[in-house]
Amino acid sequence: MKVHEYQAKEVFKKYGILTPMEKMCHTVDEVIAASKEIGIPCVIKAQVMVGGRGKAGGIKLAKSEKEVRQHAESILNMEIKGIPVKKVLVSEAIDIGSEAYLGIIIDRGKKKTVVMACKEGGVEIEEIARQRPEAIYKVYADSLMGLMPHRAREVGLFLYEDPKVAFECASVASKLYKIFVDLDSSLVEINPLVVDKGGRLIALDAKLNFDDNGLFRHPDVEAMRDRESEDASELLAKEQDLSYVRLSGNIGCVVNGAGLAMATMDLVKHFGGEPANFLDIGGSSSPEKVMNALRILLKDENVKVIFFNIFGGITRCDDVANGILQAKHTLNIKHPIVARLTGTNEEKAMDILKEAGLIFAKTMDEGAEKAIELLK
Amino acid sequence: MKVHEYQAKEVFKKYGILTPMEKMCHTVDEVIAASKEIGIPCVIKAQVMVGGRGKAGGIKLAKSEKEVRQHAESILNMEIKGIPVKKVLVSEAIDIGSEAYLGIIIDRGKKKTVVMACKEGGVEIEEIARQRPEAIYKVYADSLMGLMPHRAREVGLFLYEDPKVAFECASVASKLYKIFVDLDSSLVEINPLVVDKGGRLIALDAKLNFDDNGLFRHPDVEAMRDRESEDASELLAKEQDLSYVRLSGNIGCVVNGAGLAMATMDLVKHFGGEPANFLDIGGSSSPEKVMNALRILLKDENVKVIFFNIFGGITRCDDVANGILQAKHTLNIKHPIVARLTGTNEEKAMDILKEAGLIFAKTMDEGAEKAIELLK
Amino acid sequence: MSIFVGKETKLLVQGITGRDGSFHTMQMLKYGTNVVAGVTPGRGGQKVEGVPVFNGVAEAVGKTGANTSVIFVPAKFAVDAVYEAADAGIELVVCISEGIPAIDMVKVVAYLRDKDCRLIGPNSPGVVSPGEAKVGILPGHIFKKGNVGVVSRSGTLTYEIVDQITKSGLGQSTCLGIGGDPIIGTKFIDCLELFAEDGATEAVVVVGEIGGRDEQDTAEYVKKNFKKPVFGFIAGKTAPADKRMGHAGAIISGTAGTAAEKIKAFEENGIVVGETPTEVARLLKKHLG
Amino acid sequence: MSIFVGKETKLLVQGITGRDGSFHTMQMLKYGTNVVAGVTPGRGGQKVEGVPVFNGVAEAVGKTGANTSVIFVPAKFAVDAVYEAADAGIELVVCISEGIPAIDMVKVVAYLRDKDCRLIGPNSPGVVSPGEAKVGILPGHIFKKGNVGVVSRSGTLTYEIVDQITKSGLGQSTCLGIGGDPIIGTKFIDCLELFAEDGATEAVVVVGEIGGRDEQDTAEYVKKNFKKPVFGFIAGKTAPADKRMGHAGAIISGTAGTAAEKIKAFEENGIVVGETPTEVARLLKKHLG
Repeated sequence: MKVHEYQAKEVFKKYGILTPMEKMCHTVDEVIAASKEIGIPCVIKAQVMVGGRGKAGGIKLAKSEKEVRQHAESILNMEIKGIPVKKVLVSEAIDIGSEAYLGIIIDRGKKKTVVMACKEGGVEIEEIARQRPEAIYKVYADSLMGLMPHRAREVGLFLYEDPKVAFECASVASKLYKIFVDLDSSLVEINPLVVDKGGRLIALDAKLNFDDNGLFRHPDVEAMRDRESEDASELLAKEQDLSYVRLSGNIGCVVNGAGLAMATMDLVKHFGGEPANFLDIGGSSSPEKVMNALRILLKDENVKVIFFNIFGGITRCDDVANGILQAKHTLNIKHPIVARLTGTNEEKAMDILKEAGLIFAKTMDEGAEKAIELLK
Repeated sequence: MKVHEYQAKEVFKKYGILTPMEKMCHTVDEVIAASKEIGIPCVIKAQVMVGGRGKAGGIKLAKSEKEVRQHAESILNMEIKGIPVKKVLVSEAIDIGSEAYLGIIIDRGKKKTVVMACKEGGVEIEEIARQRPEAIYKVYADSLMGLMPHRAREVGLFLYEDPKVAFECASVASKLYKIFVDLDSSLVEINPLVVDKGGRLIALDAKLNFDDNGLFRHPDVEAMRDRESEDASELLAKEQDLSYVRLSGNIGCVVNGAGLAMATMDLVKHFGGEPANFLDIGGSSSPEKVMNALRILLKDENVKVIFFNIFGGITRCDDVANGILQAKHTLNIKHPIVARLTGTNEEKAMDILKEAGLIFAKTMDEGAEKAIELLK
Repeated sequence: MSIFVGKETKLLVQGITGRDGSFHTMQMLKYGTNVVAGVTPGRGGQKVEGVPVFNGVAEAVGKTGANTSVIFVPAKFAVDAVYEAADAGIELVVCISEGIPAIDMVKVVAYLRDKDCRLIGPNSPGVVSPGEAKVGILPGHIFKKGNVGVVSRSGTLTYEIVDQITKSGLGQSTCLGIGGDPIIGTKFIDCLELFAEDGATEAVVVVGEIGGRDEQDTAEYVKKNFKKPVFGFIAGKTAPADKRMGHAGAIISGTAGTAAEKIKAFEENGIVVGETPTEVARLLKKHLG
Repeated sequence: MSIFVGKETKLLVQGITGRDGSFHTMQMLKYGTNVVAGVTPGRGGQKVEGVPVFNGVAEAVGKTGANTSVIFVPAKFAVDAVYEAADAGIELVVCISEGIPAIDMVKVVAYLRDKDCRLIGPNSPGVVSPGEAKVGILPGHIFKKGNVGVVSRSGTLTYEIVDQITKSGLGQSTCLGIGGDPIIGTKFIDCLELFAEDGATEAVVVVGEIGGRDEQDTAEYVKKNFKKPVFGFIAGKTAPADKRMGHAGAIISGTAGTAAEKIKAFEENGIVVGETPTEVARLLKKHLG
């Protein structure tokens, strides 16, 4: 789960990391009021959870009240990568001395939490990682002890020569690490971390992503979710313990297991079709879950055919069959359904579905091909 | 540092451990009022920080208002092991089903924190430890991970057969462990831990000692200190970074280092004298520290001779000499002083003290013998 | 012969009294697995499918000699279950539970480093050595004793591929799912090291997916160290960039971790990649006859 | 010959710019100790008594090859200093700092278990191998090269006894204070194991005090395993029960840990106990000539 810059900064502030004076606004009038409070010049920043806001014109410096209004109007009417801007952050204009990058993620390979620091801030860190990986300094936290003070100092001393700033930076790194661990974060990032002309260390931007598996223990994090910015169907799916991602094709896929779901999409494509979605109904299923899955799938009007690919292990094919049957009646589904159900209780499933007017397939190849065939 | 039962229970409550309904009182009237609130029968418990309160008559069950008054009067006028009772705890009378012992300390040998459980509660655990060590079940916490849930369950399942009570006990053990670590405790103990007739697990008594080295990070713990219950001189010494324990003899000893201070007392005794105190002026000393030490020492009117035994390492003998000189003038000390100063800057010290009318000794044997001699 | 589990496996089921735990205990017993004990704190003394239940792993190990455990407890308690198993001297822990926070796994992995305990998973479907033992939730009927080792980051996709292999007439030495989470106890390379030593394994199938760079590392390892033929499959060719596909293992960060990259790494290092699960089986069959 | 420190010691002083750190750096240099580096974060680039100061231990080790460190930083930061030294590959850490909370030491000891790093202290006065190296705050002038090993829980009491030994005409191989805190890195037995192997050591003096049961354990160890003569002294015969005597090592819990018990344990296991420091030296002299 992701949150907006302004939300990430609220968390940062709570942990004692310095951020610019700021106010989140929804309307042009609010922006003007905020600019008076914060002072002009100020920066107006679109709050959307996609990269490249700056390039898209979503971040503007306003040097006069007139410019405040102009920028507020333009940004609040903007779409960035297809996402309409509904909130902006009015931010104190900081007199920047230097910019750096500071972030924390889990390194899958080393199986440890890693603090990444780079003397170049405000640029895309992924680009640097690809082109000049040596420019990124990595410090690993001890998995049981945390980010030890000497490790945090190492980060600070890498970024800054002035010991005072270096130790302030060490303290910021320790606070970031605490946020990371306390909140089950999957990414926490300050880019750029700036030293202003007065020598203060300020988080000019903030990024905070969360590990979905950790959300159950953080209702306060869950409460930050911006439901407007997420796809309604994907969100609904998540709430029903399903995993759904909408794509642009016309063959709706219902599969158990993420790997098999991806392989199913790949197979549809392989045989010349276009998958309409990724939909994983998960491990242990019930007829209700199948019903819910179909409800979500059918919101997509592009879907012309439904392809069930179920390999029963912990999932029982009869549960899925009962779900299909119920859904077909309750939701009055007219779409042709190709069903490939194999594994646990597959015979029972066949018995249940015998009279339902489905197209059966013995293998996933056959299922994909039949689904594509039906579109012709 | 130790705190009273009622203070320990306040901490327990904060951590979610069930304690009886209780009220701390200073006067008989307060006790009577409290007994009405809590209900009669109730238990009146002397709040003194020494063992054996029960045997000394400091814990009484009151079955009527008359008895409440009687017991309150008697306990509030009582001395236990020489300590006057100034506070009593009025406690709900619990209908006891079973009694057990639960405590946490650091095991020096294993260098780990250990949870100790015993099915016999309300008795002296030290006695059991000596006589039937096998009756005490020990579970070690992982030093980096803490008291893991399965270890806490082990404690619960040892004490109780009923899984519900056992898991409740596991939860109590985990909370105790959290108290121990959070507050830099040196001992946390529930004795007895009782199951009442309703199956609830209640801490009937509570003991909580703290590691003095950890107090600097726990102002809230320091605030619990009952200054009245501690020896004024010992407390004053502590505040001045000295370590003082009053004994019953007449030779006042001023020494640097705890081991040498004990060895000095032992030596005085060995040669037939009686040490008046243990007094360690610590590692790095200053003339002020020596002044302070003498001020404390001289509050003891039994002191007839003062014996300085200083082995200078980090302590500089000239600092000590200057302190002696200043004190002799400022405090107008008439007591004979035997000075044995050796080590760092010992010549300077001799120069300083040449005219001061002290008795010098080259070795601690000689010093002790001279001090004893002076009493004759 | 086999790796991880076999005739010598004495299995303990953690969370045996739960819905999944009891169901799969029955399934594993049916398969012939030597299930010696179960653990559910507070249920000590009961039996599930004839298997004695204990309050703690240490007690269960002491009384039954269990050497392997499989974990069916909810994510919230699964990490503690791993610690308990490791502390009790269990040599192999297969964690089926899914949804464990990554930061918890970081600690688990660090804690296990000092213990003589291997973890498979979490979010693993389990391990099967056909004809010897089945530990986990993989459907037993799709397996056949044979000489192909299968290791996968997925669950059901593994079944699919195993099923195809079996239908092609071949069989498996050992098959396991290592779990698709970011932090897992056992990786592809760990498995390949064991398959290399396993006399019964003549070829290995590696089933990867988008996200991370485990497949790339594995490819390099295979080229340098692995003498037996390796076949590969990568799921997620049609997954859009920067979209989460069901579990944490399936995130694409920038271009790193795409299916195309992984397939390229496989092919450049001598791993034969099948376009579809069916093709994987066909290529294998062609090679092993 | 010696144990712990000697001619091969390349010493790093943590907290070198502090009052105690700089004073004792001078003292150690005077004694002839090979002090190669100091560390005070933020003071990198400075010099103290000619010794280069670095911002971190890893950097200092990299540039100077330091293998031993002595810690003079305040209690609040001392534990972090130990971790930093251990992480940087320092083999021996002598922690002079006193006042470290016991629960912190429990963690330190656990953390060091996996590292190739021995800790002496905290609250140790240091280690001296006369004529070779002095690490810590012990006053150098009282020592003389010789064949007596001295290990003690105290600071100044150690000086007293060493002084007596030297004045009796004998000398020391290595002398150290292990610290009087409840949790310490190196115990009596650890030292005896090394003294046993040290060719230069012909007898050992163990200076104990009330509290704990380390002396009792040591006595049993000596009887079973230690071939060289051992002399002992116990401080605290006049300490009242249940009273704290200056530091945490000196608490009597019930009767366990009294001086009487410890003396009895020593005597029953063949350790010759001196009544006073002077007597210890006299007994030693009599034995070694």
